[in-house]
Amino acid sequence: MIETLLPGLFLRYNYYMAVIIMLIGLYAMIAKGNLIKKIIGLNIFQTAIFLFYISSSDIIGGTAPILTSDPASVYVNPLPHVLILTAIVVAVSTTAVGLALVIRIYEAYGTIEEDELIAMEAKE
Amino acid sequence: MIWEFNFALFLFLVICAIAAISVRNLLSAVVILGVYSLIMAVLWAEMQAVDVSFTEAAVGAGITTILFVAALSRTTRRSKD
Amino acid sequence: MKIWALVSVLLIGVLLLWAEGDIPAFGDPMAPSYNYVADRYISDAHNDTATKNMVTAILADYRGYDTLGELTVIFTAGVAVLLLLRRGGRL
Amino acid sequence: MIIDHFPVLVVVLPLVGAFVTLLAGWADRRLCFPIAMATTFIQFCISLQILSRVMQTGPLHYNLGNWLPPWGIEYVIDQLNGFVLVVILFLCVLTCLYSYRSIHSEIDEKKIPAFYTVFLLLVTGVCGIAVTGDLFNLYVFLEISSLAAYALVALGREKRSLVSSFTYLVMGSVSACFILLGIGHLYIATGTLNMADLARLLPPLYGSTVIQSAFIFFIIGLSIKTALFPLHLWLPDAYRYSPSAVTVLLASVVSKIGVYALIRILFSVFTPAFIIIEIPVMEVFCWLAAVAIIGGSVLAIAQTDLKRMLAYSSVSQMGYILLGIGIADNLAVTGGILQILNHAVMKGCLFMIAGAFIYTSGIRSIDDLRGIARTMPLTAAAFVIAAASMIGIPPTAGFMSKWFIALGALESGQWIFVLVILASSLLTAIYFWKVIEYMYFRDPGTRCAEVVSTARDPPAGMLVPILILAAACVLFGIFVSIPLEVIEPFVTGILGGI
Amino acid sequence: MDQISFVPVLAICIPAVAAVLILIFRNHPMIRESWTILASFATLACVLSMLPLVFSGAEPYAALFQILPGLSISFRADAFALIFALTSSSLWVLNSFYSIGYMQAHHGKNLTRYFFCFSVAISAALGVAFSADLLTMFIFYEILTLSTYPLVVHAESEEARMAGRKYLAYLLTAGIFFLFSVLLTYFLTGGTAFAPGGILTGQGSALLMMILFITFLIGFAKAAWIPLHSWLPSAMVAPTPVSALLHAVAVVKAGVFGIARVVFYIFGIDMVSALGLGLLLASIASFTIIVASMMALTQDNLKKRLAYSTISQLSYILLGVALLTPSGIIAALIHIPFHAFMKITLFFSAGAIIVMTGIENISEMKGIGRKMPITMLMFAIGAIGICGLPPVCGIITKWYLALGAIEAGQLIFLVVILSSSILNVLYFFPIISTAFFEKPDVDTGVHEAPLFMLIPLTITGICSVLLFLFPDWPFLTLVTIAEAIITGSVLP
Amino acid sequence: MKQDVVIRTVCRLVVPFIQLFALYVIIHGASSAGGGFQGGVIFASSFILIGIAFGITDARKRISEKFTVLFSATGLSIYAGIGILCIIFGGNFLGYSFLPLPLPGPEIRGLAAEAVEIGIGITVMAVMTSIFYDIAVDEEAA
Repeated sequence: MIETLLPGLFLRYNYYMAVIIMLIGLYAMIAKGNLIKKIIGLNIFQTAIFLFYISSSDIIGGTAPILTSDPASVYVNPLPHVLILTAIVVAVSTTAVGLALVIRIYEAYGTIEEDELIAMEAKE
Repeated sequence: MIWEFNFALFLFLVICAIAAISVRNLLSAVVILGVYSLIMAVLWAEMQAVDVSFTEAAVGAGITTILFVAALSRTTRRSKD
Repeated sequence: MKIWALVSVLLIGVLLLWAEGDIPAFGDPMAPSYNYVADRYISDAHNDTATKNMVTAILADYRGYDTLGELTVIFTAGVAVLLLLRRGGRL
Repeated sequence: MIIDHFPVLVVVLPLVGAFVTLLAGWADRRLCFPIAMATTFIQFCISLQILSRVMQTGPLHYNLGNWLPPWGIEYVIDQLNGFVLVVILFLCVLTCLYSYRSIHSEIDEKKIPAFYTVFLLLVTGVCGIAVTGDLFNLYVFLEISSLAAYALVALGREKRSLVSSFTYLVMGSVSACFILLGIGHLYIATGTLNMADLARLLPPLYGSTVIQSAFIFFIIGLSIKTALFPLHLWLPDAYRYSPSAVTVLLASVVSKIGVYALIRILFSVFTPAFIIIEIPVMEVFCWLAAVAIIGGSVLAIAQTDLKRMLAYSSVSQMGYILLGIGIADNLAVTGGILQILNHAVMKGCLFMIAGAFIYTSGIRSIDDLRGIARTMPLTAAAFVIAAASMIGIPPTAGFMSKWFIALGALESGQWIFVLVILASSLLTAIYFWKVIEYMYFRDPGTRCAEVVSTARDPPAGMLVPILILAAACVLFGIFVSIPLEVIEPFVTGILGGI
Repeated sequence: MDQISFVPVLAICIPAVAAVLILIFRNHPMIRESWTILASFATLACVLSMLPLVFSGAEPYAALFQILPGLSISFRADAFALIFALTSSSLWVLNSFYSIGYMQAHHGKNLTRYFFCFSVAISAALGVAFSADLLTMFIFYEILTLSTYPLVVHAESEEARMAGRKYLAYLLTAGIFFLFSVLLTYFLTGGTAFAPGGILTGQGSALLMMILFITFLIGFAKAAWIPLHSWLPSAMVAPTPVSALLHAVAVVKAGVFGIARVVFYIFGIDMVSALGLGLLLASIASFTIIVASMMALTQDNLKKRLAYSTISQLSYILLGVALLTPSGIIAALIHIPFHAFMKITLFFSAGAIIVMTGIENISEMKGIGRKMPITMLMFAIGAIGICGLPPVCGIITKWYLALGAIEAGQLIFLVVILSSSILNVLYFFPIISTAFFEKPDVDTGVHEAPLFMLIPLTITGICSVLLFLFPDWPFLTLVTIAEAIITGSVLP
Repeated sequence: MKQDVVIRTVCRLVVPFIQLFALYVIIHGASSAGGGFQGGVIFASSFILIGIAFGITDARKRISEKFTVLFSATGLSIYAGIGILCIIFGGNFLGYSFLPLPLPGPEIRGLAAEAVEIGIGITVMAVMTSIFYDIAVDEEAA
C-alpha cells in the first residue's frame, strides 16, 4: 500500500531512514553535554553512515558476495562491504581513543559533564 | 529483501538510537547502543552483507560495548542529560 | 546551545534529504555503483585471486593497501590508548 | 629499480619506523629519537627525489598491488602532491629535531618511545594523504593522522590538554564522518573511488543533487579539519595546550594536509569546470575566507597568551590559502598554494619560538616576555623575521603569497579582497608588534626580572631548526621562483581549460 | 646609459655591515662607535665616488634578484638618487660624531641598539635613494620605518612608547597604502621599474589614476603632509640626534623623495598635469605650508616648533614637485639637501642646549645666546636660512620656487610662498631675540657643548652658508642633470 | 572483578572453543564470511572474557601487556613485510603474484591474502586486548 502511495519515498526509504539515524547521532554529538553521550552519538552517526553504504550495495534478489556453485546467482556489490569493514575498525579505534580521553578527564576533573568542565576551567 | 521486515528493523533502530542518547543512566545507554548495533548487524545480514554483519556483531556490539562498560566502571554512570 | 544544535542538525538533515532525491533506488541493479568497478570484482575475483569470498579478495588484495592503512589505524589507536592511560611499567 | 617504488616507500617507511621505534624503545629509550630522525630525513630525501622526477617526467603513477586503477588503489604524484610532500616532510624533519630537546622537558621519560611511535604514525598519515589518488584511501590515512594527532595533543602538561584533545576528537570525527558521507555519495553516483576516474565520470552528472551535496559534505568536512573561521573553535585550545613540538606539527603539517586535501578534491575531483561554472560556490568560499582572515586577526589581537595568539593567527593565515583557492584565478591559486609552503615555514618557526620560551623560562604570556630579547637575542631575532613574514613585509616569504593572491583578486576584479588582505596585514602587524615591543622595548620589571635574566637561547637542538626556518622565511621570499617553478605548471594545467 | 656597477649596492651594504659589526662588538663601546664613524666615512666616500660618473651622464645600475618578471630588487644611482644619497651620507658622518657626544653627555643607555638601528636606518635611506623600482623602494621604506621605531622609543618611557605606537600606526598604515599602490601599478603595467616620463601612461582610466595617485600620497605619509603629520611632532620625544635623523637625514626626506620619484618616474609629468593631479598636490602642499607654520607659532617647546617647521618646509618640496615646471623641479630637488643642512643645524643646536641646560622651552631660553654663543650663532644661521634670507642657502629654494610658480602661471602659490616666509620669520626670530637679547632669570654656570657636539653643528652651519655661496658643487649640478632627465630636455 | 563460580567454570570451558573458532574464522575468511578482523576480535574477546571472569591479573598471565604490544607490531610487520617482499621480487608494493612460489599466480595471491589475514588477526587481537587492559584497569587502584 505504501508502495503505491509514496513511490518516490518508498524507493529510497532505506536512505531516508539512515539519514534520520545520522541526524540523531549528530544531534547527540553537538547538543549533549556528557562526554560519553557524545561518543555514543558519534557511534550512532558512524553506524548510520555505514548503513547508508551497505544499503547502496544491496541488489534486488542478490546473494551474499561469496562465490556459489550456481552460475546464475546475482551477487550484491562487495565493494561497500569492504569499505565499511575498514570504517568499522576506524570507528572502534576512534571510540577507544575517545574513551581513554574521557577516563583521563574524569581522573583530572572528577566530572565528564561539559558545562561543569567549562565552569571549572573558568574558575582557574 | 522483505521491505516490511527491513522497515520494522529500521523503526527499532531509530527507537534504540533515540533511547541511547536520552537515557540518563549511561550503563543503560551503552547497553541500548549494543542492542542498536546488534539490530544493525541483523539488518546488514538481511541485506546480504554477511562479512560486515559479522564484524558489526563482533566489534560494534561486542568490543565497543565492553570498552564502554570498562570506561564507565572507571568514571561514572550518571549523566545530566 | 541546544537550539543551535537542533537548527544545524536540521539544516544538515534538509541537505541530506535533498541529496537522496537523485540517488538510485534501493536495490536497483542498474545503479552505476554496481555496474562499473564492482562488476569486475564480482566476475573476476575468483580467477584473479583464487578466493571465493569476494569481500576477502577485495579486502586483502585489490584494495589491500586500504587494509594496511586500516591496520595502521588500529595500531595507532592501540599506541594512543597506551600513551594516554598506561602508567608505570615499560611502555 | 628501487626509485620506482619511492611513492609507496615514502609512506611505508615511517610505518615501519613506527613499530621499529616502539620495539627499540623497549631495549633503550635513547634509540627512539635517532630512528625517528633517520626515518623522516630519508623520507625527506625521497620526497625531493620524487619531486625532481615529477618535474622531469610529469605525474608519477604507482599501482599498489599491481592492480590497474580503478580496481586497485593508485598513487598519483603530480606537482602539487610532490610540492606538498616536500613541504610537510621538511617541517617534519625539523620538528623531529626540535622535539629532541623540547619533548624531554614536557612529557614523561617513559612515554618517549610511544611519543615517537605516534609521531611517525602521524607522518605516515599525512604522507599517505599527500600521495594517494584514491578517495577512500585518503579517508583511511586521514584517520591515521587524526588519531595520532588526538593522542599527541593530549600529551600536554596541563590537564586542559585533555579537554582540548577531546574537543578536537569530536570535531575531527564529525569532519571525518562528513568526508565519508561525501565519498559515499560520489561512489553511489559513479561507482568508482579513483580520483582521476571520478574527474572523468563526473561531468555528465554535475546536475545531480547527489554530486552537489557530496561536494558540500566535502567542504563542510574539510572546513572543520582546516578550521575555517566559524568552525575553528577546536583549534586555539588544541594548539595552546599541546606540547611545543606537537603544536608545530599541527600548525605546519596537519593543517596543511587538510588544505591540500581540499585543493585536491576541489580541483582534481570536482574540476574547476564544476566549482566555478556549475555551482558558483567559490564566491561564498571567498567570503568565508575573508571573514576568517579578518576574524582570526581580530581575535588574535585580543589574546594574552603567545601560543593562543599564534593559533588565532593561524586561523587568519589559513584563510589566505582558502581565499587564494576561492578566487580561483591563476595567480590567486598560485598564491594560495605558495602560502601552504610559506605559512608552514613561518608558523612552524613562530611556534618553535613560543616553545623555546616555554622551554627556557616557562613563559607563556606575552606580558611576561618583557625584555627577553636581551637574554635570548637569537630567538627574538628569529621571531622578528618570522613576524615580518607573517605581516607580509618584503622580501620575506609571506609577502610573496599575499602578493600573488592580491594580484589574482585584482585580475578577477574582486577589489574588496585586496582590501581584506591589506587590512589584515595591518591587523597582523598590530598583534605581532605588540609582542616585539614587549620583547625589545620593555624593562622586565620586578615581576619577571628573575625569569627573564636567567633565560638563555635554547640549546642547539632547538635553536637550529628555528634559525633554519627563519632563514627560509627570507630565502623563499627572494628565491620565490623556485617554488613557483613547481606550482605554476600545476596551476596552468588545472585552470588552463577555464 | 646604464652602467652595471655594484657601487650603489656597496653604499647600502656598508652601513648594514657596520650594523652587524656594532652588534658583535656590543661589549666594547670604543670599538663599537669607531665602527659607526668608519662606516659613515666609507659610505660617504662610496657615494662620492659615483659623482664623476653621474656628472658624465652615466648611471650606475645593478639588479640583484629577479623575483618575478617585472619584479626585481635593483638599484640605480642616477642624479636624482644621488641628491638624496649624498645628503644623507654626508650628514651621517656629522651625526655620528654628534651622537657620540650627545650620548656621552646624556649618559644614554641601550647604545648598541641605538647605533645598530641608526646604521640600519641609514642603509635603508640609501636603499630608498638608490632603488630603481617601486618594490625595492617599498622594502627599504618599510625597513626605514621599522629601524627608526626603536630610536623613537629609545627612552622606553611611557610617553616614548605612545609616540612610538603613533609613529608605527601612521607609517605602517601608510605602508599598506604604498603596498596597494605598488600592487596596482604592477597589475596595470606588469612592472615596477622607474623610468623618466612615467610608466603608467595610457594604462588605465583617469579615475583609476587618481585613486592610485591618492593612495601613493597616503603611502608616503613620511612626507608629513597635513593631515598625516601628527606622528612627527610626537616623535620629538626621541633623542635629538634621532630627531635630526628623522627630520633632516632620512625619514621625512624619504617621504618627499618618494613622492617626487613617483610623480616623475611612475606617473610622468604629462599625465600628472593632464589629470590635474599637480594642482591637487600643490593645494595640499600649500595648505600644509601655511597651517604648519601657524601651528609652529603656537609651540613653546623648541623641538616641537622645529618639527612643525619641518612639516611646513617639506611641503615646499611637494609644492615644487607639484608645479611641474623646470624651475619648480629644481626648487624641489635642491631643497632636499638645503633643508637638510639647515634643519640639522637647528636640531644640533637645540640638542646642545638641551644637553647642557636641560631647557626645552623657548620661554626659558633667556640669555642663552651669551652662554653658548657658537651654538646660538649657528642656530641663527639655520633660522635665517629657513626664513629664506641671505647669506644662507634657503633663499635659493625660494627663488626657484617663486620662478616655478610664475612659470606655471599660478601666482596664488607665489602668495603662499611669500606669506609662509613671513610666518617663518615670525616663529624663528622670537627665539633668536630671546636667546640673545633677554636677560636670564637666574645665572647658571652653563657653557658651550663638548667638542663632539659643537664641531658637527658648526660644520653644518658653515655648510649652509657655503651652499649659498657655491651652490653648484655638487647639488645644483646634480639637480640640473636630474631636471633635464625628468623633463626630457638636453643635458646642459 | 572476581565473578561467580558458575561463570568462571563456564568461562574456563568456553574460552578454548572461542579461540578455536577465532582461528577458524581467520583461516576461512577466504571462502566464507569472516576474516582477520572478525577472527582477531573474537580471539581478543576470549582474553577479555578471562579478564572479566577471573580478573585482569589472570588474563595478563595468558598474554602480558608486553606481548600485546609485541604482537600488534608483529601483525603489522607481517603485512608490511609481505608488501616489501613483493617489491624485492620485482613487483609493486603488495603485488602478491610476484612472490616466488611454485604456484599459479591467482593461487599465490590467495595464499598471500591468507597470510595477510593472519597478520590482521594478530594485530587486531593484540590491540583489542591491549586497549581493554588499558581502559579496564585502574592501575592506581590495582
